[in-house]
Amino acid sequence: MRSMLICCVLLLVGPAWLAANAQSPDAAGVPPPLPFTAPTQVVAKDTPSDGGHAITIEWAAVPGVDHYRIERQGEDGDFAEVTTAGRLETSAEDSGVENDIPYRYRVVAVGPAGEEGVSSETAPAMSGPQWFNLELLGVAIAIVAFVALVSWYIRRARRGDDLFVRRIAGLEAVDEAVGRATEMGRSVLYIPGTGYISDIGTIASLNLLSEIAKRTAEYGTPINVPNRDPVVFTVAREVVKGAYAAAGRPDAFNPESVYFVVENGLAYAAAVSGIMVREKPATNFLMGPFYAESLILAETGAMTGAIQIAGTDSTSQLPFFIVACDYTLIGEELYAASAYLSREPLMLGALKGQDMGKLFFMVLLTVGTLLALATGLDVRWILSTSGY
Amino acid sequence: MRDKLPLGLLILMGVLGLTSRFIPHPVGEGMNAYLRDTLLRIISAFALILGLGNLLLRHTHKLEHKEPGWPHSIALIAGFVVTAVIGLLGGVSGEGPLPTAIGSFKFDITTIYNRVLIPLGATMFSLLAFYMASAAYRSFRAKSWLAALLLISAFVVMLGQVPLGGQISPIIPQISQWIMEVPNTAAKRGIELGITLGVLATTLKILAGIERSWLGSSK
Amino acid sequence: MTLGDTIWIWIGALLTFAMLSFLYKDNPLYRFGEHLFVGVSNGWSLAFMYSRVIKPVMIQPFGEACRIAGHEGLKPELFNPVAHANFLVIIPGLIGCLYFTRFITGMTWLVRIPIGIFMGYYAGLAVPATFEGSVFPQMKDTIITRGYFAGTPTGSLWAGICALIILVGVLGTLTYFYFSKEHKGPLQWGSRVGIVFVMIGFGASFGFTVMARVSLAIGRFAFLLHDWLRVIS
Amino acid sequence: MNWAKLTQIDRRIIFITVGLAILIPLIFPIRMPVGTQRVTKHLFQAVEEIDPQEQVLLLSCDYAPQTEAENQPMTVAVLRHCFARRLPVLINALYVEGAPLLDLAMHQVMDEFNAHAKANADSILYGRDVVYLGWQPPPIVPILSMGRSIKGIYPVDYYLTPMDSLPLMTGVHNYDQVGLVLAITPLASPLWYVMYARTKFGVKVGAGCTAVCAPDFYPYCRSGQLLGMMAGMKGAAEYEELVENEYHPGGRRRATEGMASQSAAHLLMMFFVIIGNIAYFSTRRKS
Repeated sequence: MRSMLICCVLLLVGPAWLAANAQSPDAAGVPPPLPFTAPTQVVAKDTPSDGGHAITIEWAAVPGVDHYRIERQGEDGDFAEVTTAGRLETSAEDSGVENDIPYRYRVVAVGPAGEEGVSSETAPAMSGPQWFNLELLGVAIAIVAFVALVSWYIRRARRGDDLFVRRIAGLEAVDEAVGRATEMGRSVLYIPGTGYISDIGTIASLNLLSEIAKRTAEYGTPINVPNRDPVVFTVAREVVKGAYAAAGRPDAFNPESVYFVVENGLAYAAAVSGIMVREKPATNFLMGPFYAESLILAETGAMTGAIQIAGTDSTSQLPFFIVACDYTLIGEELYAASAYLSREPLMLGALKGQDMGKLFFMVLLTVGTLLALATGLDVRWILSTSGY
Repeated sequence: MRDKLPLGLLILMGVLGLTSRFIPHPVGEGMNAYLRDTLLRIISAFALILGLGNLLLRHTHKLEHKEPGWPHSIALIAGFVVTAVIGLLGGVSGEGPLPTAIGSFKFDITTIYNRVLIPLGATMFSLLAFYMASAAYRSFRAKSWLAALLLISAFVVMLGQVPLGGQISPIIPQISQWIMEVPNTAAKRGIELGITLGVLATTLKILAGIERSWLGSSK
Repeated sequence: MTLGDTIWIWIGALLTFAMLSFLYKDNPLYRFGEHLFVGVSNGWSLAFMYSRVIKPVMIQPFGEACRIAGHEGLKPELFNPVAHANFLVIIPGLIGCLYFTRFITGMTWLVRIPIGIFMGYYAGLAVPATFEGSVFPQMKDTIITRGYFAGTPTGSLWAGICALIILVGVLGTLTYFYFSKEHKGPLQWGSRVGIVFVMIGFGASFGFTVMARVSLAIGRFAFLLHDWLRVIS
Repeated sequence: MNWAKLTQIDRRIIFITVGLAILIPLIFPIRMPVGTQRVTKHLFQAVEEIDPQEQVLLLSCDYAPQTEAENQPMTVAVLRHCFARRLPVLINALYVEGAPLLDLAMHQVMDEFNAHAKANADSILYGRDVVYLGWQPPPIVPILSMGRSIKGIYPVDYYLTPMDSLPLMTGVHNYDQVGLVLAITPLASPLWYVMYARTKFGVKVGAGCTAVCAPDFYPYCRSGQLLGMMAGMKGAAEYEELVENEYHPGGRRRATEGMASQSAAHLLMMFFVIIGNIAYFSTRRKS
């Protein structure tokens, strides 16, 4: 019995000893590979928030590792490499799996000299598709909150609550500008932007047009509305007609005063410049989205000595309006102005909702920074989404 | 009906588009891929017809009634017809049956594009450089301290943008770069956040069916 | 250079001058060039759209489906919307054709159907994308952490100060565009800071726009000198 | 001096001075060092970091002839950079009116490289080193759908060649094989890629844009959503110089050529603003 045991030990150890001795001359000077720590806490699970066909494998970092090899057990029971991960990574994804089939994994830590530490195999994991992307929960909450905010204020505005909007510099001048045109016996020129009906700037501009047309109707001052877009033109005509009716002067509305010019931007600018030079309107309103040709309009208007009140949400054109016009509504001020003058619940409510959004932004930025600087706590994870 | 059917479709498509990002499930992905790649692609291709039809109708109308400037409408219609015929029959890369060259003189659609469209389009926009100069001289005024600040910032950036600025002093391009990367970034970020909220509010109003100006009526 | 090339370069040069003549004054030559541009560009778009979209995406799959149906009868796969050859591609085509109703009196309202489908899907896509791709990351980047000042490869005192200036600028700009309160007291100061940033930012845009416009003129002059006169090489 | 009279000067005289300021430096060029902005350097670096064995660069353009002078030199410079590195390139057009410009740029740079190529391996071959995917509308469709399958949305290339017959396309399926999307634009297409493709598919995005939209992109460069940017003709000139200094591909550098004219024209603009304002303030004081 004992001799059998000795035989066994010799049989097992002998070749190993021989082998080790046989290797040693070749590996002279190089230490033999050390047994390498195997990765622990290896877990395989369905990749969350995806369309299926992927399993995520996670493990605890192994010190001194060169890279990791992730192996999946095949049908024959053997493990084969599916992917690798760098030394700083502690997770990997196998995106070549079938849904609803259990797979086992193991992670092999590979050292700088090729030494390996093999983890124990994981519990089986199955992949499957999900119906909701949890990584975007924050985005979903933000959308719902914003919708709630805007609809709440629209409801309040419709109920007739007094929603305060601060005064806007350029708007104070509207009455004065229309009055001046009346005194001088000249017309008012209103350019509703060079954009399309789907632009928010155009919608805001048409709201403003309605208010300004009411004033020209009251004062009996002629108004001139050249259009670049045929669809905007048809709506603008309705708007001015409606404004004259609302001011109690439907008879004073001249359908010829709202007209279509030409679609090409430069040609439009040339034609309207011609109108400015010939008719010398006392006041020019340039409201709405504008493109490159805005410069020509603003310059010609400035040369004719008209009071110019401009407003646009096209940020690249704003600098030229600011230096060439008397008053400029900057970006959002254009939206605010149309809500301010029209008191239209839809616009007012939306404006209020946006304001609350901005307030929230300001609070988040301030509090987030203070917290981060004071406590070292990084609060930016709240704003993390999948891509960033 | 005339408002409700399009509005209903808009809301349905809006909900599909809005939820598409949140649903990773292949069923949702597949449906959205179909909506995008087939439905939207074909519809958007036809959208060109709307603009084209408007344009051609107006210019044929102008021609018929000999409205002022009607000879130019001939140039427009002729340009359109010739290019479209060569493109449709000769093929965009010469694959069609119509021959597109006489000896060394090629008149395939790409040549027409390169030799006619590029000079016209590029020159049309280059005119703006000249108007910019005239506006700089005649109407860019520091009417307020804010406008003055704008012009000073503009001067620094303009000098920093051209090699001359670096020749005057190497610090000018650095200041200009700092203006772009710090104050400009702050201002643009603030404006963008505000405008984004405005756009989102309008988009949501459109999707909720309470903003209907897109239907093309004033109310 | 062949004779054909020479002819075309002369045409290009003449068209360039026709457009430049607008600087002297608005004239028939410019008007001609402008109309020609609109005509040719629409002709090009139509031809290209037909050969690269309508034909391969709609007509060919439909034709293929007809061919298969002719040979093998109506099979259910021919009604599978994602198959290459299928009859259902005709539906988006028909919806697209509704754009034509714009020109048919009494049926103009039908044009709203494709517009509604198109706008709805786009508007829907844009909402989460704007939050996820613009609002969230832009906000995230504005919040300052200690890492800005030191501790990271990009952190330094100067980087921290710049980040602080950006934060102040963003807060000020948002205050300026806050309409729900009269701008008095701290709000007034906030909005003043904001408008200073806004003006510096617009100054930057102004300077860049000058470069953009000049670039286009340089491009045209370089064409005349390089391709037409061959003065510069 | 009668300032009031000075402001009434015929604008055509101003036009002529601008014309001369641009023309003279073009005819008698003075080379001045362009300098490099950080954003341009970052973009160059981002292109350098793509491994040609693993990934390709997607050059996505949506400019038309109107801004050809600003955008086309960018496309050419980036193509030179990629070809010099043997980095495979996919090109697509997001706007129908600009599609042939990309064909033009691609053939120009291919010819430049093939003019001094000695063997097949040195040459730039269509289908192996570069593929022009073509144009499919509307822009959002290719931007989103390329994340699923590039061949799905571009079954044939610009020249109607089936994708399957192009060797480059055998290894390129979707954004996973795209190391960087470089969007060249007079509008906002880099932001579309940032909002729709980077979020969902994680693909990296860089920009080449006209100077008009560049100031609006700086916040996105800072947040790292755009890896880098060529801002206007100056940015294009910087990139041209970076590529030339690193790889010496030669060829005409249109943006660099224009920088002397830019200097003169900018100086003139500033001069005009100053004179105009002096006149404005002196006449205002009198009245």
